[in-house]
Amino acid sequence: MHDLFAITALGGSSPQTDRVGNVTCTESPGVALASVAARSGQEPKARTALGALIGADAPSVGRFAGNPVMAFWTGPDQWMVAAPFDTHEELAHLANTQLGDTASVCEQTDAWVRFDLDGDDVLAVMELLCVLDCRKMQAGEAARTAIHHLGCFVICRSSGAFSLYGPRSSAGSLHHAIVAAMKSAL
Amino acid sequence: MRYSGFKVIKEALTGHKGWKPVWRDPEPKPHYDIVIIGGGGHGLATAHYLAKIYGHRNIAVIEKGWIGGGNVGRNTTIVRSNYLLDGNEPFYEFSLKLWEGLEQDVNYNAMVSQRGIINLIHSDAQRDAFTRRGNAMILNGADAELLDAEQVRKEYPFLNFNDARFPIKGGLAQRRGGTVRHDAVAWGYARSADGFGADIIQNCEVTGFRIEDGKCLGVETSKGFIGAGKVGCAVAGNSGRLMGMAGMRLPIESHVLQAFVSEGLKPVLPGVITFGAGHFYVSQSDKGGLVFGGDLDGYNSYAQRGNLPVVEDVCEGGMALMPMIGRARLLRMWGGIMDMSMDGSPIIDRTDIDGLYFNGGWCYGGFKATPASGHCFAHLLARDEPHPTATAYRFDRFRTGRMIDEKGMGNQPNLH
Amino acid sequence: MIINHPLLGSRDSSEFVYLGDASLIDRPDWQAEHAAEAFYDYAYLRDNPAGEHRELWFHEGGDRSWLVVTRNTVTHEISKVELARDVARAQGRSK
Amino acid sequence: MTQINRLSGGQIDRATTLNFRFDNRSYTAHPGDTLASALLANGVRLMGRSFKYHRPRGVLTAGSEEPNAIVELRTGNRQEPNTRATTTEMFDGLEAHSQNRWPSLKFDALAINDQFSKFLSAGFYYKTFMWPAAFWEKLYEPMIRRAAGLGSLSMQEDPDEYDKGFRHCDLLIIGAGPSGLMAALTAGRAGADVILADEDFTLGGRLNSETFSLGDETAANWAGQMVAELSALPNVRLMPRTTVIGAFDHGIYGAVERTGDHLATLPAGKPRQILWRIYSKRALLCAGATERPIAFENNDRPGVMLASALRTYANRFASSAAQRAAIFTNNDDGHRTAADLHAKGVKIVAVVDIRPDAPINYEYEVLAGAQIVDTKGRLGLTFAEVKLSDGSTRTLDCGALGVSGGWNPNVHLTCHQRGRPAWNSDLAAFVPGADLPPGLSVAGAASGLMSTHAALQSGTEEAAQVLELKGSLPDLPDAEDAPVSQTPFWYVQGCARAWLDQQNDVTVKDVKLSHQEGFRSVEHLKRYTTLGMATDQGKTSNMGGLALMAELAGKSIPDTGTTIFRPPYTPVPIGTFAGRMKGQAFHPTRLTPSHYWAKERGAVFVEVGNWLRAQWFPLPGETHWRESVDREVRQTRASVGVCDCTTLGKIDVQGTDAADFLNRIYCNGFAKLAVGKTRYGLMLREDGITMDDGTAGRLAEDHFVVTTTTANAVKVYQHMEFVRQCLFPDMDVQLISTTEAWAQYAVAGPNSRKLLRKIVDPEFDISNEGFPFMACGNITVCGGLRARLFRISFSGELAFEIAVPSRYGDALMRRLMSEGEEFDVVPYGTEALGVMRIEKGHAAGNELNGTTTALNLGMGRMVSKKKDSIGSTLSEREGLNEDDALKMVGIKPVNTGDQITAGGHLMGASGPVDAAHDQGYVTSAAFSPSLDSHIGLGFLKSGDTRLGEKMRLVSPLTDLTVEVEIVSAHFVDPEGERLRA
Repeated sequence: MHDLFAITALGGSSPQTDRVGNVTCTESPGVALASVAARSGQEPKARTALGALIGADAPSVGRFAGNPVMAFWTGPDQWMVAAPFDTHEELAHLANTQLGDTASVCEQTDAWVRFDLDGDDVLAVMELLCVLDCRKMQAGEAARTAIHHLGCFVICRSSGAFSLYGPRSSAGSLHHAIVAAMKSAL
Repeated sequence: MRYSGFKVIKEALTGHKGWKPVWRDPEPKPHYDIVIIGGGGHGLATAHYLAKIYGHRNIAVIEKGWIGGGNVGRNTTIVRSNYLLDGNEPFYEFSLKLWEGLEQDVNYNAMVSQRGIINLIHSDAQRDAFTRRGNAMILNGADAELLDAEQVRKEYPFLNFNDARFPIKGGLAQRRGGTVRHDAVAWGYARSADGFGADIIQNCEVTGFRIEDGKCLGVETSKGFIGAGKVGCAVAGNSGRLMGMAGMRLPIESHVLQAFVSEGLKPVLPGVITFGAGHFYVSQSDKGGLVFGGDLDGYNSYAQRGNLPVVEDVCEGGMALMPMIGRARLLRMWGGIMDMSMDGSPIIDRTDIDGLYFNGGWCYGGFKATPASGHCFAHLLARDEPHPTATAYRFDRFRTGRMIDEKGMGNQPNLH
Repeated sequence: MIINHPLLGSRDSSEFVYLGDASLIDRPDWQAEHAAEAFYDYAYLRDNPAGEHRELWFHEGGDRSWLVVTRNTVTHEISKVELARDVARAQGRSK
Repeated sequence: MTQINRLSGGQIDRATTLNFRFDNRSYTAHPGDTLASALLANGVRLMGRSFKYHRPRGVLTAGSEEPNAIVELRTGNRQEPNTRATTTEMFDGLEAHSQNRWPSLKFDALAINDQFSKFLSAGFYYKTFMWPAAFWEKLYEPMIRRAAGLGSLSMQEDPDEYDKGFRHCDLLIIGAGPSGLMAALTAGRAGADVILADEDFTLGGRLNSETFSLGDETAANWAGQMVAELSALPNVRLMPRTTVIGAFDHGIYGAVERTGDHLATLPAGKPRQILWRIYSKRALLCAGATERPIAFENNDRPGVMLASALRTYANRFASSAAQRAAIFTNNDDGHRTAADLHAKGVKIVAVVDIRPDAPINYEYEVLAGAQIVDTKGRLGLTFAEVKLSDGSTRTLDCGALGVSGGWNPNVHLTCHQRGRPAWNSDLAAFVPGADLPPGLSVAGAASGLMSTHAALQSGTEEAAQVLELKGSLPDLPDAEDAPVSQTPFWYVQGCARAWLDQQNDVTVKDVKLSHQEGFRSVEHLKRYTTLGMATDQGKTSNMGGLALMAELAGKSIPDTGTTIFRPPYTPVPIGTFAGRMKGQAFHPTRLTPSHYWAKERGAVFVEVGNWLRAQWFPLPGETHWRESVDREVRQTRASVGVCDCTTLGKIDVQGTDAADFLNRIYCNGFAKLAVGKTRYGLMLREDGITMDDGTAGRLAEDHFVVTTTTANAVKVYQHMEFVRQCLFPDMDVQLISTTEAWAQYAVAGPNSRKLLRKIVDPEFDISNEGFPFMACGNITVCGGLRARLFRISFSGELAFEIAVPSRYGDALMRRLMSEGEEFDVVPYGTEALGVMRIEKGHAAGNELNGTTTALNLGMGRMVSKKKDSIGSTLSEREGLNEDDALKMVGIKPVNTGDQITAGGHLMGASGPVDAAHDQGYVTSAAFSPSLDSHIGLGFLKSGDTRLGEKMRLVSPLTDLTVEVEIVSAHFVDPEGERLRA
């Protein structure tokens, strides 16, 4: 086991939590990520193999599925696979093994920072952050959009619960935008 | 009629009865030596110089709407000659010199105001690039001055020196740059050309060219056929549309550029300021409005209007640069059609069709070029050879690989 | 503007990056007889129509698809949106 | 001061008294007041000065169309110029000042302009100030600039926050008057997702200003009940204080919500305003109509107002401009004002109606067939002179004069996409034309339906139609349904100084002069006279000017046309459009994985695009950045240095066609690159100019990692996706950016291998034989952490780049530092990085400036002619391959100690110094500690054949001329022995 200590995207040794009104924003470093892109001509096989990996049908456009290993759709025949970091730090390796030559797999764990937004009034915060019609988003939907000039994935876990994946190097800027929106809206 | 302070006083005392129309409103003649399509700044300037410098009298400017209704009437009024490349700098410096004598040349006060322009520097690489440019300007006989951050702060203390995301590290100033009252440029040239006998024909739309055996004989218009020894096209954003009638495809795309003006304010900005780390430039008009703009919307458009993302982008730049304008109100936004060329530089050239000449591809730099563009186009039309300051503005430069690409963006017009 | 993405539905144009005329798909054959002239035409000359225009947009802030959008340059009305990859294949482009 | 002109009733809360100040005098008001209504109630009619003649100005309207009553609101860094008193909601402690006057509002020195008005005719400045030429800029223009402008900015940073947001709806209803409320009710009850926005702080529109009934309720009460019902519907969102400012493409509307302007102070974290982008499937414009004035001699005095505004002030705000009022009208609506004022106890001196058949009234005098021909009163109206139907004149003693010239539908938003309004001759007004923005419909007075009943009905019907509702619609209350027909009457004959545009001082005679001089197109009229260019954009003035021009030109009004309606509907603070993107939040900040560590080390940071990178790491005692940088370079070249190079773009390229793909992307060959090897690649644009450079490492047969320069990472990725999807759609290749996933550090210097040996797990051979120059591979470090190792060198030294998952980057950097102590390891920043790459002659951003070719860079032979790659064909054009083409060279001063300036130009050793003799330029320069000399890189015509030549480096901009020698660009270790060691 290696002996290098990890820091969170916000630079702390433990994740940061902010609360305004009834909405909480939690930095969530405990997720491993890997991208999966089907090889040309292998798309059906890749979908099947991905389904096996996440224990559900490979998600269609704009959806996510699976637990504890889940995947969300990111593009035509492309997905992001996510799983708990503690148990799946080598997720890319696992995915690569399972998908074989049906897909190209690339580790993405530390390309992203994840913030979980929870609370009754979360929609009031989301409408200050992104152009998606979050009021209409249902549990199981995933979309990519821009938040304060940053390309982000927005995952709707349930009607009052969203996860935002943003570029890790800009975690501080994204966090600042989220908290400012919380203070403004709540 | 000569304009002067004396004349204004005399007219005031006699009830302003003596003022005549600034230009006549003639019907087209059947034939002219030279017909210029486009009653904008460039077309009207071409007529003025054709008459005044090259002695042509039997000429006409035809305009589909009202003169000065295109980009000369909707730009941000900045004049400067701070260019880098050999193909450009002598031309724009020639233009700036013509601006300096414009009022006396046309006897019309277009309010040429050499209040100075500064391009701000935010990184070492930018300073290197501006140094090269400033040197090129001086080597071409223009003026340039490199300022450090402290000098910029002294002149523009209200810029963001506190918590700027991209701190100001200096600036390249051109003191002779400035602004000109844009509408008055069109009117002044129109009045002068008209005075020499040129016909300015408004509400006359070109519907086609009459081309026989590879020679252009004149133009079909909404007021009938008008014959011409030579036809010069100076229609900016409509270049593609017009030259398409002659069967030509151009190295040009038409894009929308938005511009903005605030409510009138007491003077706050001494000169023209260009942000180097965002899409924003600004000056203050003599009436007090902050006149500002930024980047193209980015998509091909003939709509003369844009959309919110760019409005926001420009205002973000403004607030990042000078957060004191936060409470000034944006009064009006509008758009113009920019004839964006493939290397960001213009074309003043003959076409493959005998007797048909082209002036366009000005991108969003057409206003400052107005006098030199008119002068050089007049030269080309009169002498059939390019003016010495405009020899590089040829169609064939793209075929031969001699692009004049100030920004180094290549063949993608919306990046220039 | 709103671009009706063939997979994702209505998306704000600010998520996209614009390139230009969709004729940029028609890259000439480098070994053709007049390749130099063909590339000059391809890279530099444009129809630049006032009206319907087929053009390339990249969904940078979305699924990273290149799209061919048919849009009127006078009214900005969008009449058709296709995946550029499908268009390219339909035009015979392959490897 | 007491509220001497406060009337009874109204929608103000008398239980609460608010204090406010205007021009340093204290007054009182009540919640529900605007600044204008409160000033009127306090007997203040004079509120401003006009733009050109500095004429006294009072309030003209009761809404956002106000041209006259504009003030500087608030103080200090919140001072807000040109604020309409008519829409400024009263709060306790409000402070406002009049503007454009000196020394005071009552005694304004520049009012002298009014005496010289005949010399200051429209456009006079175009005809004079030309002699002597130098005087324009020295004397005339500064004078004009000082006099121009209205309010002033504080010159201080705006302290308030602004937000932006996004809302979606099925139906956006713009305006909450009778038609908007009914539309919202209809759509809301049907379950549609509705947004109802109105610029006012009280919804209801004109209903709040009227005394008539809707059903059994007063108009205002009915509106209140509707608002209550709508508030209870979960699918209806009410947005008061929200102006829809523009109709943009595809159903997107801009709207500005004033969330904080009615508060004395903003709560922490709350925005002053929010810019909403509203994405509507359909929209319904219910913006009502604006009353228009009639022009007559001296019609601009404080106290002369629109009749409907007088009525609004009386009914809604319980205030009046004076106790004695007259009305001047050409229509029945003016009489309604008279009746309402009369009922409130205001003395109606007379109703002057131009129509011979004006309705008769027994409570006050109606002068039928009469016209107002002049007014008196220096700072406010005292008398109005009437010309009676028999030709005699009479003087009316009044402090208020309500003027009604009919109503103009508020068509603005219908024209925001270049549509033109249509002329309706019954109304003598423009109504929405046929070419509306797609998805927009119009109801109520905005569509030309002027009666209350018609407004209610059209609101319901339009909502039902756009939503395709079937079944029963809400019942309409009984409401007035008076037929409206307007006989146009624009100005009183024989007047000269009759104001059309009251703010910009454009009078009837100015329009006549404009016509006389040939400025007859409406656009010329506007630009020549400035008609309609003031802060109100001519909402009350354009129509009059246009009608006059039509008459002068002998054309109809519709043939004369209108100027173009442009967003925003009312002016919007620039700060609102910027939102949070200012200061440090202007752009996102990207931090490198070693950022926190570098900060602890006291690094100086520099912005590189959105990245913050360590520029150098000063040590105690170092007083100049050069000391730090020189040390970092020396120590790296002597032993080992570490630099965070995470910012370089990294693109993961996989697929069975990955190698072929790279062969197309790069001008040099990649097909034969062995697994476990890295190669330098040069990427061209299709036009043959260099786009970017970097390396590609082959991790497996079907797997590469491509690096790009920091600046071009995004552009290169887009380009690669374009090539993949649009040009070669059947290639089996997949791309994804991994820039952020890996913390990547350059470890450079003769001891770099020794240092890495302590980090890299022992099973991996990193010896020169086991891991030679340009090798790459997956490894593990520190006991099993997955990592990547590349043996590449930017510095010219023996060097590696090592990458670990970003979260471990901080720890890896600390480990490298601690393990490197024995080698005297040094962290180095971007400056030292730059110095070393210049010493080595590597091109970077300054050389890859978008105009340079492979040939210019000395890499012309890399462009393979044996394969198709992007840019290869056009790179062969003659102009890019001339005999004397620029070539990259090194530049050294002849006299040691002389400085090389980047941006300097290269001239021959003798001869003239000018553009004609320019032979090249310096792109990059640095002090080289290795050579103990300044050095530079640059481009020189035929440079490769001129090594050893002496030239002059000139930089007139920085007043510098240096004798230089042209040398090879590879200053350090030209043979490349070190990096292969």
